[in-house]
Amino acid sequence: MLAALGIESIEDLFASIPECLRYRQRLAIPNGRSEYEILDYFRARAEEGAKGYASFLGAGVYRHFRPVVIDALATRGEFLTSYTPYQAEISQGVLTTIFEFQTMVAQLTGMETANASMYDGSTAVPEAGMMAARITRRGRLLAARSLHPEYRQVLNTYYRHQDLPIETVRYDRDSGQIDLTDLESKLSDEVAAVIVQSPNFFGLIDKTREAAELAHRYGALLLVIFSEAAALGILEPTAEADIVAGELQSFAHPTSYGGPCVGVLATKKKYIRQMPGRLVGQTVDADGNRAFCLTLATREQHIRRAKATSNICTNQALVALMATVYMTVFGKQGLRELAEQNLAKARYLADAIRANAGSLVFSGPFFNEFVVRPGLGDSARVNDAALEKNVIGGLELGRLYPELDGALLVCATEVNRREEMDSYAACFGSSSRRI
Amino acid sequence: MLAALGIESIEDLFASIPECLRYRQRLAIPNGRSEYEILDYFRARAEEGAKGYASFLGAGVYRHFRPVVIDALATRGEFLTSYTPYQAEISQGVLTTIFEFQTMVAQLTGMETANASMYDGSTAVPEAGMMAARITRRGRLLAARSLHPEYRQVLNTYYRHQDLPIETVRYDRDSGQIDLTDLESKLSDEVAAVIVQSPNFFGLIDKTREAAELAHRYGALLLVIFSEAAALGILEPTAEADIVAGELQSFAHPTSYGGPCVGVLATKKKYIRQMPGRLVGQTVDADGNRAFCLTLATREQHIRRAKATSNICTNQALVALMATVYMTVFGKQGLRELAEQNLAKARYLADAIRANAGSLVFSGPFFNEFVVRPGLGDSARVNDAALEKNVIGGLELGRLYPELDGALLVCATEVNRREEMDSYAACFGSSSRRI
Amino acid sequence: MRLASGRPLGEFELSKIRRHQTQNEPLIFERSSLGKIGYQLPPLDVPPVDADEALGAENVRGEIAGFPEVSEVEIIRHFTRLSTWNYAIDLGLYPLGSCTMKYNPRLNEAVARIEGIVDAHPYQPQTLAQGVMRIQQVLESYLSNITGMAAVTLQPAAGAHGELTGILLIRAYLESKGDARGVVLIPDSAHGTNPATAATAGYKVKEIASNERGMIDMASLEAAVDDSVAALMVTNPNTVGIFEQDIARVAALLHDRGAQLYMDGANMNALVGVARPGDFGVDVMHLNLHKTFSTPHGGGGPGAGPVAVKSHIEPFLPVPRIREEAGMLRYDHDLPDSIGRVRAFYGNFGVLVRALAYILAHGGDGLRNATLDAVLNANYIRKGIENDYHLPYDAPSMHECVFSDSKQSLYGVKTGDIAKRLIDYGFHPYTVSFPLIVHGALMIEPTETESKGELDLFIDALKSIAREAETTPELVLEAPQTTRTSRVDETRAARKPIVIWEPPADGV
Amino acid sequence: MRLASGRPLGEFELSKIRRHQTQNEPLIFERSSLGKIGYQLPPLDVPPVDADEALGAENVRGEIAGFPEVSEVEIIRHFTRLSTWNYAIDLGLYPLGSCTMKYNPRLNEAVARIEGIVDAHPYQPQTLAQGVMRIQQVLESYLSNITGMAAVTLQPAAGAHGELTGILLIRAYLESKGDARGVVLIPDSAHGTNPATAATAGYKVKEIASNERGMIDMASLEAAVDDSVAALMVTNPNTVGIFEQDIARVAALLHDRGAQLYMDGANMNALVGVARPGDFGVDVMHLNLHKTFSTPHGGGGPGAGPVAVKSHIEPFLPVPRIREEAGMLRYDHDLPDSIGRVRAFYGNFGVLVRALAYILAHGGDGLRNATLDAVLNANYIRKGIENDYHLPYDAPSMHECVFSDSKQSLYGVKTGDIAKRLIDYGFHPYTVSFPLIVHGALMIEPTETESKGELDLFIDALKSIAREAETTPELVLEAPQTTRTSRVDETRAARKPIVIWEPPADGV
Ligand SMILES: Cc1ncc(COP(=O)(O)O)c(C=O)c1O
Ligand SMILES: Cc1ncc(COP(=O)(O)O)c(C=O)c1O
Repeated sequence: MLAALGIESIEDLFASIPECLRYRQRLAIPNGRSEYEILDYFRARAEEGAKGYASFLGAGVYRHFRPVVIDALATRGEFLTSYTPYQAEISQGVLTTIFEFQTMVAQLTGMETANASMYDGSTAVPEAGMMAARITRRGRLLAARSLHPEYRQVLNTYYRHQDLPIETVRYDRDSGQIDLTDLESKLSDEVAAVIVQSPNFFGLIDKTREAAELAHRYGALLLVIFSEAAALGILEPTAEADIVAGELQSFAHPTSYGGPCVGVLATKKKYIRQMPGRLVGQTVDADGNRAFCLTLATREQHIRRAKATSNICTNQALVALMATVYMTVFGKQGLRELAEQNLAKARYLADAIRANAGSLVFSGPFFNEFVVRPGLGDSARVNDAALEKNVIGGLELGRLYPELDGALLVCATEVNRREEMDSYAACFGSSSRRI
Repeated sequence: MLAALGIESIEDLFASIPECLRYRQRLAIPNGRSEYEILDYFRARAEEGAKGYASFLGAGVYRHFRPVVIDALATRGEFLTSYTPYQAEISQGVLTTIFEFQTMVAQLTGMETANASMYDGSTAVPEAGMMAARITRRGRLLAARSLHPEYRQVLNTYYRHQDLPIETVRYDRDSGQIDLTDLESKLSDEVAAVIVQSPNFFGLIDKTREAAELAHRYGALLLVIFSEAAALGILEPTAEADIVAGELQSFAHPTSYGGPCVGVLATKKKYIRQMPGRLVGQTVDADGNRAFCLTLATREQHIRRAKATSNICTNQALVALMATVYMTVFGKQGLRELAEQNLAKARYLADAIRANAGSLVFSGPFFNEFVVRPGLGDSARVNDAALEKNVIGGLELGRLYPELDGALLVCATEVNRREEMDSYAACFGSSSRRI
Repeated sequence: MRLASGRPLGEFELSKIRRHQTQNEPLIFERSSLGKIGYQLPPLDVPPVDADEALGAENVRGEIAGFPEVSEVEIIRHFTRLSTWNYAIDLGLYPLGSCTMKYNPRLNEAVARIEGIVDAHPYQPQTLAQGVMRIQQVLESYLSNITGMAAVTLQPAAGAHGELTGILLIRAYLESKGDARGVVLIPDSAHGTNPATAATAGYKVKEIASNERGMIDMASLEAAVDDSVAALMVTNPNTVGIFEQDIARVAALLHDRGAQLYMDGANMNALVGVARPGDFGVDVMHLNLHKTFSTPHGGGGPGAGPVAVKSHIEPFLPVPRIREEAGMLRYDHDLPDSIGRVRAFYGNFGVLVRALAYILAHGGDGLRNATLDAVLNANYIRKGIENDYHLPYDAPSMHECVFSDSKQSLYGVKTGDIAKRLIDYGFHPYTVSFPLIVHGALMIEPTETESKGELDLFIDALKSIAREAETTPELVLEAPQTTRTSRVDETRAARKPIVIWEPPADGV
Repeated sequence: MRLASGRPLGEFELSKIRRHQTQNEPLIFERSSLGKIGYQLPPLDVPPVDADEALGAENVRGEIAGFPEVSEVEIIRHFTRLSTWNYAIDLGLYPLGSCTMKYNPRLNEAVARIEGIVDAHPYQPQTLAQGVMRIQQVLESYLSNITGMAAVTLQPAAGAHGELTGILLIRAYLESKGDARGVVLIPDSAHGTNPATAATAGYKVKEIASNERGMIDMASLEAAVDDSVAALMVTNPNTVGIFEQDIARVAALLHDRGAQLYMDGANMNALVGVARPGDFGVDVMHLNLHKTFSTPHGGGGPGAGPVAVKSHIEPFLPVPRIREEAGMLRYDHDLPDSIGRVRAFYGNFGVLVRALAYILAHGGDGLRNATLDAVLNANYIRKGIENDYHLPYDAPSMHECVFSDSKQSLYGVKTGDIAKRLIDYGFHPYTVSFPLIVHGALMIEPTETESKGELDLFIDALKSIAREAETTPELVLEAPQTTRTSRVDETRAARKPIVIWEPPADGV
């Protein structure tokens, strides 16, 4: 090949890089390793983790059974090693599955349209907020304090430099749901949208309908956010919502230390041209057969540049495919039974903890997560006792919610066995003895 | 569908089974379980095993690195869930890979032709023996005592009821290789074939060329058997062999408790019509394009019935595919380097054991396996000491070779780390202390 | 004008286009280029050894001529592209009669790869093999419950291997009674492995003609069973998909005359949970785990052919047997009457694991329901095309239905042509021209896997082809037209066999 | 005559045949039938709960209208069939310019699924997260070594997300200096995410025209950089595949005037091991791990877009940062100047694992060699077709080469048509009509993955198409002819968007 190019050495091809800018050392990266050494390396890292622990962590990333067919299908090279389906004629596989994904997301959320995916729930929220601002041409946002704290952090980062001030709406100290009076007091005709999560960060079904009514009264949109998709199997969608954004990790991906995930954004048909992200649409090919392709690209960065509805390009297609397979496997009946199992497990655990002197902090109805305060000893003690039994307890809320210091956000899903739950609940009692 | 068939219940379709023969109880098999419970069940069984042990067992089943791509490709549904390629037009994928398999086996064994696979090495041997009997129209077989003992057991089972008496040929007590004088003494013009394994069960490169010369002198065929395919990367094939049969597990499959494996049978072109098993041949399709199909079916049971060269039908196609991928990944250079690493590891271990008062029982050249006698204490003590260090020692030969009671067949492959070998070698010393 | 590949431009399009992309992958040997590698090995952590010294120069080979030299991505592409030239259950209906091509759950692949199972070694200490031994023990017990037999060996690697094991068992049993006898009776409808097996076991084969209902003819059987007869090998349901209603009488007759009844269990998918061969008087039988119990066919194996026997045969089973004492499992090698090993180690263990997973997933009732659905599907197809194709035997069908091409052959269209045309309709063909007692047979076994929708499409395809056979036979005779590879010339392949690749003469 | 499916026979063939089998899979919703299930759940081991009571009846939904109801085998077939309608790197050359479609080693998939890694939870105690934290720390250090930058954040989920993070970092830094400024300069050759990002970060975008050599025009830059300018976003090598030779002078100019230099690192596959942006004066940049570091593109993600910065920017990086004390790693959330989080948790962790595996497999020298091969391949293609297609800029190409369709458009053949025709030759097309500064651009990036053989076939295809454009343009204009799906009507899709499936009006 060098001969064909009439050069001596490949180095010659880099002549256009000024000598002074060339890197003359060797990278400080050890020599290449064989796949067996690399597997060993990562297995060693895995041993430094929590292998074999039971866990009651949720808080935005959930442990659920994953049908083996998901990986069997998602690892097929045709899906794994293709890219954004720019060339529809040889990308109908991906395009069709995304179209199915969009449809299922719409069916689940009760919306009329959904996009091809966002990075994750935390980034879908600010995108939805900007979308609301474009629609309403307004510049204020109200976000419930019970919105996932890390989602709120991301929201702040995104908006800090746009003139999109965000105000936080309190939650009711008893119910743990949004404080409607506080919401109303903060609403005005400058507010573009009210952002409410349900189930909220505390695991509680929130008052989205009431919030919608208030928001709409002031001409603001209601954004409904979710981080635990499993709840959608049983939770009545908020028909009044204008945009639904959230996280589908529960339906697709292992916890994988919090990523990759898959964000969704669904809305009313009338807002479709304001949506961020890729959209797959139905059309026909030259022979009149049904076909799919990327559409409404005029919203997107590669056409609209600075005026685009978002800067997103690569999204989370493969995780969206996994979610599509998951939703197909569970289907109509399965998602319902899954949700009912989560409901039952969480209630069993809550009761068991109560029986060990723990008390629920909020009175609102919860799905598979709840906030609890140990009756004796503090949350740290409880979790330390649990760790000794190879159980990872719930999330200590102190750092994220100072007012909830000493309380725990505890999650139980269908994967948590009764014995595990008994064993963790016992720690609420046991830890007391150690005071 | 019942309506279409005009029946009330599916049971009606079983009317042709006489009432008295119907099974009216429920099977004594527990109710169906979900995939998560089944995974748990087998993980529990796995915990009752030797997870995380180092091992120096070989003796016909070998531990080798397996490139990740093997399973990535072999689990593609197109390969995994198809069957024997009877319909060539939609089976070119499997047919082409088998043709490649046959070619690589021939290249490795130095033969002119090879079949699509046999069940395993142990069953390939009697098939080869019967083939030799057909070719020579003779009825005696001579098998080296250093042929894998379980292969010899299978040979006996197969021949017990055919008039194919087998005689065993001694091995030389010093070299561990076939005793040529004993061989010659047992040769006669009634002998159809001489069966020699190389590397033999003791891991020794055997005297196949000398055996061939003797066999041929008496008009008998020489059958060369191997159970450690890794040796083929460095071992000069026996050009004088008439049939080569063996086991390719080393190139394809994890030890998997001894199965599935993949047997091979290669021979001279002139014997092709006497071969057992499937054969894939090259041809063209109606458009003149190269194509492949099953061929010489007239040898096989579905055409020849009682006169077939073998009763084999289903073989080991998927494992043969894995082996094909493996051989492709390692290729010309890789198989050589692999063999050299095995050579080096085994010698290092042998020296380390010698340094701990162990002694090699045989003087012949060995590949990655050798027979050793502890200098102090017996083989059981050595292995018990090893188990305490999570090391599974070599095979105690007493049960299979009474004359070698107290000796161990020890194998080291590229997967055995130096520290593991040091740790096992130390047991030969340490165990002494415990006498 | 020259092309980069050196070919004249005119030729070009032939070289890559063939209906659609990735359809022109060469053989891996043709892809090779000097010095390319796709393998990786960790650096050697012990001193290297000089091969010539270690083994003797005469024992050390030169390079393996012609062996592949390719990169990893070329390997992935090579086999991925080839895979797309293949049909499979994962792509659609695969109604190969007698092969029971049912869905292969992906779970079973995951299960068989669990660490501690997939890396178990057959010689590891039994104290460290309790798990893998338990898997065998549980599977044996379930299979004997399903077959109604006393004991099961898991050693045989496939159905035919199971047959051989079974006939050797019968031979050993009869020998122990004083006379191994010399003849095995086999119905003319039997699968080729049956006679081939009997011969391999050193028996002479005598064929029994089926009667006009496609079943064993009691009269000719009566006549055939004398004291030279060691056993009858019967497939039930038989290869015409019909249940042998006289099976109990057949068994009685044989036993009266000191012979044994062997049952080929390849068609157990019609019986599991509904009827048990043990109750028919069967003495020995095999199962095909890759059929009835859904372990992947893998392009032609690996399979597993466990053999189930009545108690009088048990002492003769292959060594070793698993015994349990105080919760500990151990191998018993001390079996003086055993026929010995039929395979090294413990059979196709990985296949056994998958089969057990399948059984656990279904449970007893689930297995029975699968049987019901399998028989329902076969009869639904039978009903769907009975007006379009000739049904040689009208006895009720079990898990498969067998038609003949006699109607179509009037127009010169044979079962083989219909099969190829089915490919154009997107299906794998049925089994062609087996069983031999049906001239021009179409042997169709849908299994319980298929939905009504897929069955309807299949029925429609066969109806449509029946019509084509009359109106446009050439369409059928020239099929398939829609595949990468058109009709393959099998005669030519056999005439001058080319079974391995050889470098082009000019050494290029 | 009626068909089982109820359709008249005439229609039939349309329904299943479409070039070859499995090409007519309906949407999963159209496959559904009432009551079918493909899921499994273990029995509930705690008392069931009444949903209405637990949540309040008003919060409990009815059934999810239209949601799929299918069996497991139907699921496997559905997605397996769909997958066969897709092109992929595993099937062949995928020369999408600017996307770096290189081979994705299967090893990395295995690594990312190791238990203890794949099931780690972001909130598990840090004492039990040392391994996953170490993976991040090591990857950060390698990436800063590769880029020559002081620090790296792994939080951004993709390139565009990294750009946003980077611009926000610059903004925060400038603010800390007293003035965030209002304008970001972007060359007219830039990728669309650059201006979109600047706008999202609240900046006005001013375009800089490239010069006749396809590079930044120093003069117009000089003129444009005033104290309203916060930064210049430059891609280097730029989107024409050309190294910005003045990059150091550009940096100096910006710094003189209090502005920062942002580099879009999408094209780092041309530089790794050969040159480091940190040495160019770049202040902030992002990497696309799914490009340069080969994590699978997955049909459009997930990716990862780590951002590397100089030390003056480090204090502003997103929270949390990993710190090491006495061998223990911990997260530091106490960063008063941080811009905050750009994503929940720790970014697309699973992607990071794969990228680290890729780096470990190559090692420092291996990474550099990959760069050399990538550039060699691009230049080989450039050389191969330079007589057939018009080369708008003759400056040396790095990892990709960009041609224009000006020769072919004389015959009415546009870059989009040539792209579709390439499909008939078995290749995925190049990137079409980007960058915008090249009218009718063909943007070709082969990556180091491709062998000379595959490149030659590709060159031959482009040569052949160039000839077709002259002699038989209709062949090109009507392409592709060899795929299941012929040319797709994208205009129609946009005119009246149908983005979700709806049950046919008649409710069938
Ligand atoms: C009726 C019958 N008997 C025996 C066999 C042989 O079984 P196997 O292919 O597993 O050896 C088959 C397989 O096709 C069969 O259909
Ligand atoms: C030059 C350039 N910049 C930025 C991006 C955006 O990166 P991503 O798709 O990962 O968001 C791309 C991806 O196509 C690109 O080519």
